[in-house]
Amino acid sequence: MPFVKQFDAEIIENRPVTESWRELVLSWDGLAETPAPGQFLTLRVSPYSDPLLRRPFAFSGFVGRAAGEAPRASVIYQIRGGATRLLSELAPGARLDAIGPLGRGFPQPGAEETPILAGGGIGLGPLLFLASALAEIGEAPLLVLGLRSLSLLPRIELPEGAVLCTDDGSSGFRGTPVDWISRERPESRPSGGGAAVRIYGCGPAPMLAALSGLAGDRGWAASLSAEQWMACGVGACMGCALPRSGGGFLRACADGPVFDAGEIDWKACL
Amino acid sequence: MPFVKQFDAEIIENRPVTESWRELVLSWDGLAETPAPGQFLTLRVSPYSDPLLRRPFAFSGFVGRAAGEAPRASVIYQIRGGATRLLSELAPGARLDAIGPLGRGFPQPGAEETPILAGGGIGLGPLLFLASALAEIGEAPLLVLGLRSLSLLPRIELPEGAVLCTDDGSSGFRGTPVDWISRERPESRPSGGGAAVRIYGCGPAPMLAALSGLAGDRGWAASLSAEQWMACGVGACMGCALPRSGGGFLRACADGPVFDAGEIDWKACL
Amino acid sequence: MKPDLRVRIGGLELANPVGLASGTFGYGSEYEDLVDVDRIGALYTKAVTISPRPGNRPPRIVETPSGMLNSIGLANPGIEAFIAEKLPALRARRCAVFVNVAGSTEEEYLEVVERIESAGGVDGYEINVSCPNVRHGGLAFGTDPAQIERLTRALRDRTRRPLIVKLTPNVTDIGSIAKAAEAGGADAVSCINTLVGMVIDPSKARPVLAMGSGGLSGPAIRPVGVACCYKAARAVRIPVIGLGGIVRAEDALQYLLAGAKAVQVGTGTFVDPRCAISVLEGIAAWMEARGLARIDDIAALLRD
Amino acid sequence: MKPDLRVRIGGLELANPVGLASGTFGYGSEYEDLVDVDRIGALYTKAVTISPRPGNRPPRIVETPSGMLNSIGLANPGIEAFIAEKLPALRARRCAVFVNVAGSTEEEYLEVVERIESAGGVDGYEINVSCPNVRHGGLAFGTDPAQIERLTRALRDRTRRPLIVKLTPNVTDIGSIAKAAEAGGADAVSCINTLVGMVIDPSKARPVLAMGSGGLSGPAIRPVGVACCYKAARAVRIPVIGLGGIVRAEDALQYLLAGAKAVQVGTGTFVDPRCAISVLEGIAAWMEARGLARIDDIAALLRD
Ligand SMILES: Cc1cc2nc3c(=O)[nH]c(=O)nc-3n(C[C@H](O)[C@H](O)[C@H](O)COP(=O)(O)OP(=O)(O)OC[C@H]3O[C@@H](n4cnc5c(N)ncnc54)[C@H](O)[C@@H]3O)c2cc1C
Ligand SMILES: Cc1cc2nc3c(=O)[nH]c(=O)nc-3n(C[C@H](O)[C@H](O)[C@H](O)COP(=O)(O)OP(=O)(O)OC[C@H]3O[C@@H](n4cnc5c(N)ncnc54)[C@H](O)[C@@H]3O)c2cc1C
Ligand SMILES: Cc1cc2nc3c(=O)[nH]c(=O)nc-3n(C[C@H](O)[C@H](O)[C@H](O)COP(=O)(O)O)c2cc1C
Ligand SMILES: Cc1cc2nc3c(=O)[nH]c(=O)nc-3n(C[C@H](O)[C@H](O)[C@H](O)COP(=O)(O)O)c2cc1C
Ligand code: FES
Ligand code: FES
Repeated sequence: MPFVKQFDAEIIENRPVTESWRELVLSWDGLAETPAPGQFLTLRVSPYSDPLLRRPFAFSGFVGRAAGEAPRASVIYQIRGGATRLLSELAPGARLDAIGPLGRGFPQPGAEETPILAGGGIGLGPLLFLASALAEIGEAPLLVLGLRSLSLLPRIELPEGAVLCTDDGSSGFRGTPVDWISRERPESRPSGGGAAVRIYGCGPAPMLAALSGLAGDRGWAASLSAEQWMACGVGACMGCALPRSGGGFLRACADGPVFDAGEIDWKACL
Repeated sequence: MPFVKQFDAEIIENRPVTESWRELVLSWDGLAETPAPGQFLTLRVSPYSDPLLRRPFAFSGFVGRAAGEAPRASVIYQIRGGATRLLSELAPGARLDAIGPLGRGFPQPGAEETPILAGGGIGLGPLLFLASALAEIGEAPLLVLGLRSLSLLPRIELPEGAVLCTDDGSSGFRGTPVDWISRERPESRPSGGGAAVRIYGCGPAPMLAALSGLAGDRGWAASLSAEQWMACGVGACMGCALPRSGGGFLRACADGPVFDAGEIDWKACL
Repeated sequence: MKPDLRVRIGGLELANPVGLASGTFGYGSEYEDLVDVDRIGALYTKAVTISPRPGNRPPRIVETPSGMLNSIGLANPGIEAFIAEKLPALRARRCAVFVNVAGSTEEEYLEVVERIESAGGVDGYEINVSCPNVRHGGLAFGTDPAQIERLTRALRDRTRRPLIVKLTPNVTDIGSIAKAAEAGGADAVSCINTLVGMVIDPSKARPVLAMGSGGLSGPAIRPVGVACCYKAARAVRIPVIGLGGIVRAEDALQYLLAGAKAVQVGTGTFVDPRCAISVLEGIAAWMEARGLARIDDIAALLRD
Repeated sequence: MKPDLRVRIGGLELANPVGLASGTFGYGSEYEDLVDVDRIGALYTKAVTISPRPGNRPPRIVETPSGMLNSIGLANPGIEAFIAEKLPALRARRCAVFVNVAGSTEEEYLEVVERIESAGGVDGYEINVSCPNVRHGGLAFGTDPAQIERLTRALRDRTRRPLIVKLTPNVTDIGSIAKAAEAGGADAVSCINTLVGMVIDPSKARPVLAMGSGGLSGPAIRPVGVACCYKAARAVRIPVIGLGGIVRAEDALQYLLAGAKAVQVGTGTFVDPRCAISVLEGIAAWMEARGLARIDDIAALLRD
C-alpha cells in the first residue's frame, strides 16, 4: 500500500481553462509519496457542513521538489455542483485540507504494447498526467480526446499529435474517441504475441463501456479509470462499490479507480 | 407598517474596525423606505444550507441618494459564529440578499427629555445611527459606551463628548455605562413634569436589565433594543418571543426590537 | 404548452400544488410586502386552538446544521380572536386557506372545527396531531392509529370541507398512521411535521431551547420527508401532501416524484421569502420542458 | 489536573469515551496512515454476519444537506473470513474492539457471537438491530421491545463480554426499546443508528440509491441523536453511548451532557479522519478548563 497523508495544502493557482473548468495547482508540501497517474486526492472544500463530504479529484500533474520550491500537484476539474462551485471561488493563498495520494493508478504498458490514451470530460486530467509520465520514459503515447464541441476545449497545452474528436464536428474528427480508434486502428492482437495495444481510458461511464467492448473485440489490454460516489476514499466504508465481472463488488477508491477492463462489469455501471 | 423590501444589495465596503468587528456598507438600491435608528435588516450570507437562516443586523447608518450615487446603508457587526465569519470573508463587489427595513425603531425624545444613549457590544451600531439622527434634529445626545477593554475600541469615529467605560479601566471610566450614568446623572424626574431623561439602550441582556432598573428608580423614560434568535424577522413564526411584563410574550422582530422599558420583563430575559 | 398545475384535495381545486406550511407564514399578512400570496396554491395557518395560548418560554428557536429547531408551543390567539381578527383577511385571499387545528383532547379539536364551520370562509382543515394527548398519557395523537382514526372520523362528521391529517415522522410505521387517517375519512394526509430534536449549549450546560427539545425542520430533514411521503403514498389512495426541507423546485419535484400530489414550503420561506414562488415557477418550467400536462404525470415518471 | 477519561461498559474499562462508529472505519486498518487508532477508546467494526454478503447494488451513497444517505447493505466477508482475515489485526489493537453483529434471524445473531466467543480476542459486541427480521415480516428487530428483550437475553446467555444494543431512531418511543435491552441483560445501549431517508434525482426520475431508500447520518441528524440519547439515558440505568453527527468536541459534549457515558464518531471521520482524535482532545481540554475530574461529572452539570 502506498503511504497516504493528510495535509494542509496551499492553493498556488486556480485558473479557468474553459467556462466551467478550472486548473487547480496545490503546494504538495505534505509530500509522503509521489502520486502516480490515475491516483487521486480528496479535498475538503468547506469548513461548514454543507457541502459535507470530501471530494475526489484525479491528479493531472505533479512537479517534484525543485530548488527552493515545494512540490506541486495539479488537478483539472469541472464545476458541477456545490463543492466544485465553492472550490472555484477560492483564491491563491487559501488553504485546503487534502488527503493523498489515494487509489491504484495506471499500470505501465507492457514491452510490446502501444499505449493509446482515450478519454473525455473529467478524464482529461489523469490522461494528461499519464501522457507526460509516458513521455518521460520515452514513449510517444497517442492521446484521443472527446469533447461535445470545440468551445469546450480547455486552454491547456495538449501533447503533440493529440487527436481531437467532437460530437458536433466543430473541430477535428466528428464522433467519439471510440469511433476514431475503431476506424484508425483496425489492427488486432498479433497472432501469438501479447496485446498490440493497451487502451488507457478515463471518462464518462458509456465511454468506458465502449472502450472495454472495443478492447475485448480486438484482444487489446485496457486499463480504465472508473468514477463512483465516495465517502471515505480509503476503502473503509464500502460506499464506492462497482459491479465486479462475475458477481460481487470492487471498491473504486481502494481496489481502483483504475481497473483492468476485465475486472468490472462496465455495462452494469451505466 | 413600514414598507419592507427584499433586494440584491452590493457590498461597497467590509472593513475591519477591531480584530473581530467589521463595518459593512451596502448599496441600498432596493430602497423602499429610509431605515430609522433601531430598525434592522436580515441578510442571507450563504447560498448553501449551512449556515441556513437569515441573520438580523441593526442599521448603524444610512446615506440617502446623492448625486449619481445609490443610497448606502451600513451595519457594524461582530464575528461570533458561522454566519458572521462567512460574512467577514465577503469582498466588496459581492452581492447579498437583504430584507429591510424591519421592526420598530427608537422613538424621538419628548420635548422635555434629555436623551442619553447607553450601550455596548453589538449595540454600538444602532446607537451611533441614533446619535447622528438626533444630531441632525439639533439634539446633542450623550453617548455612553461600555467595552471590556480599550483594545476592543472600534476604529470608528465616535460623536463628540462620547463617554467611554471599560471594565478593566484601561481607558476612560472604570465600570459599566450603568455605573457611570448612576453616578454622574443623579437627577430624577422633576416633580410634576415629564421624564427628565430618556435612556436609549442597546447591548447585552444584563445591561438592558440594569438600564431598565435604573430608569425605573429615577422615573426616567427608557427605550431599549432587545436581541433574540429570529427565524422569519417579519412577525410570522413567533420564534423571537420576549417575556412581556405581566405575562405573555412580544415578538422582538415585529413588536420591537425597540421596546419601552416597561413593556418587557427584562430580568426574565437573562 | 403550458402545463395544467391544478390539483384536487377532496372536493376542492387548488390553483397549483405549492402551499405555505403551517407555523411558518403566520396568518398570511406578515409577509405581505415580500410575497405575492395570491400566486400560491394554498396557505396553511399557524395552529389554532380553542383557548388563546401564549406559547413556550424563549428561547424558542435555534439553528442546527442545515436546519432549525423550534418550540413555539402553539402560540395563537385562540379560536375566538382568530375568527374576529384573522378570519376576515383570510376570507379575502384568492388562494385556498386551510386552518391548522390543534388541541389536547378530542373535544378541543372538534370545537375548533365546529366554531370555524359556523363562521365559514375557510377552504379546509389541516389537523395537527403531533400535540400530546393529555388524556392518553401525553403521547401524541399522531403516534397511535386507533386514536387517529377515531379523531378523524369525529371531525369528518363535523365538516364536508377538505380534511387533511398532518402526520408526524416520529413513529415506527408512518404507513399505518396514514391508513388510519384514510379509514377515518380524511381527504388527504400531509407529511412530514418536525422531527424531535435537542441542542445543548455546552458553555451553559443546558438545552438551548427553554423547553429542552423542539421540532427539527429545514433541508436537513428532507431525505426523511421524501422517504415518509414515498411510504405514505403507497399506503393510501387519498392524496399525500409532501413537505420537509423544500427550498428549491428540485426538492419539491422529489416529493412529487415520490407520490405527493402537492407540497408545502416551511422553513424555506424564512431563508428566502420568494422560495414558494420560485418553487412553483421551477415546477412549471420543469413540466413544460418535459412536455408534462398535469401534476399527476410527474409521479407517473418515477422508476424505482 | 488532567481529567480521568476512563469509562466503564459492563466489566470493561475503556481508556477514553471516544469510539469509531460501525461501518465508517472498516476493520481498523483502512485509515492506518491517517489515524492513530491506539489513541481512541474503542473501535466498532463494520457489521459481521454469518454468511458473506456482497452488499447492495450501487450507487450506495449520496450526499444530503449536512448529511449523507448510505445503503451499503451489510457488505462483509462473513464470520469465517472475518475470523481468519480481520480478527488477527484487531486482536493486536490497543484500543477496545467491539464487533458489530447483524443478522436476519435470532439464530444468525447467536451464531456470529458464538463463533467469535470461541475464537476470542475481541472486547465486546454491539448488536445492530436495525436489520429487518425475515421471520417477522421484515420489520426491524429494533422496533419491537419484545423481540429486543428476547434477542438480548439469548445473546446474554452466550457471552460475558460487554453487550451493547444499538438502537434505531426510527421508532415511536426509543425509551421503551432501551428498557427492553436493559431487561434482556444488555450492558449498554448505543444510539443512534441512521434515520430512514430517500433522495430522488428529478433529472433521472428515480431514487439516487439503487435500493431506493437508505440511512441518513451526519450533522443533519445530530439534534435527533441528542434528543434520543437524552430520552434513553432517562429510561435506563445502564450506560448510553451517544452518536449521530458528531464532528467537533462540542457535539460530543452535547451527548455527554445529555447523559451519554461515551460517544462514537461516524460520518465525521469521512469529513476529516482526525475528527475522533480532535473530539477526544477537545473533551479533555474542556474538562480541564472546568476542573472536572471524571466523564461522569459532565452529565452532572446539565441543568434542564
Ligand atoms: C476517483 C475520482 C476522480 C475524479 N477526478 C476528477 C477530476 O479530475 N476532475 C473533476 O472535475 N472531477 C473528478 N471527479 C468527480 C468529482 O469528484 C465530482 O465532480 C465532484 O465530487 C462533484 O462535487 P459537487 O459538489 O460539485 O457536485 P455534486 O452536487 O456533488 O454533484 C453534481 C452531479 O455530478 C455527479 N457526480 C458527482 N460526483 C460523482 C461521483 N463521484 N460519481 C458519479 N457522479 C458524480 C452527479 O450526477 C451529481 O448530480 C472524480 C471522481 C472520482 C471518484
Ligand atoms: C434585532 C437584532 C439586531 C442585531 N444587530 C446586530 C448588529 O448590529 N451587529 C451585530 O454584530 N450583531 C447584531 N445582532 C446579532 C446577530 O444577528 C448575531 O450575532 C448573528 O446572527 C450571529 O450569527 P453567527 O452565525 O455568526 O453566530 P451563531 O453561531 O449563530 O451564534 C454565535 C453565538 O452568538 C449568540 N447569538 C447569535 N445570535 C443570537 C441572537 N439573535 N440572540 C441571542 N444570541 C445570539 C449565541 O450565544 C450563539 O452561541 C442583532 C440581532 C438582532 C436580533
Ligand atoms: C417555527 C415553526 C412553527 C411551526 N408551527 C406549526 C404548527 O403550528 N402546526 C403544524 O402543523 N406544523 C407547524 N410547523 C411544522 C411545519 O409546518 C412543517 O411541517 C415542518 O417545519 C417541516 O417543513 P419545513 O422543513 O419545510 O419547515 C412549524 C414549523 C416551524 C419551523
Ligand atoms: C457508510 C456507513 C455504514 C454504516 N454501517 C453500519 C453497520 O454496519 N452497522 C451499524 O450498526 N451501523 C452502521 N452505520 C451507522 C453508524 O455506525 C452510525 O450509527 C450513524 O452513521 C450515525 O452516526 P454519524 O452521524 O456519526 O455517522 C453506518 C453508517 C454509515 C455512514
Ligand atoms: S469511498 Fe469508502 S470504500 Fe471507497
Ligand atoms: S422572528 Fe419570526 S416572529 Fe419574530
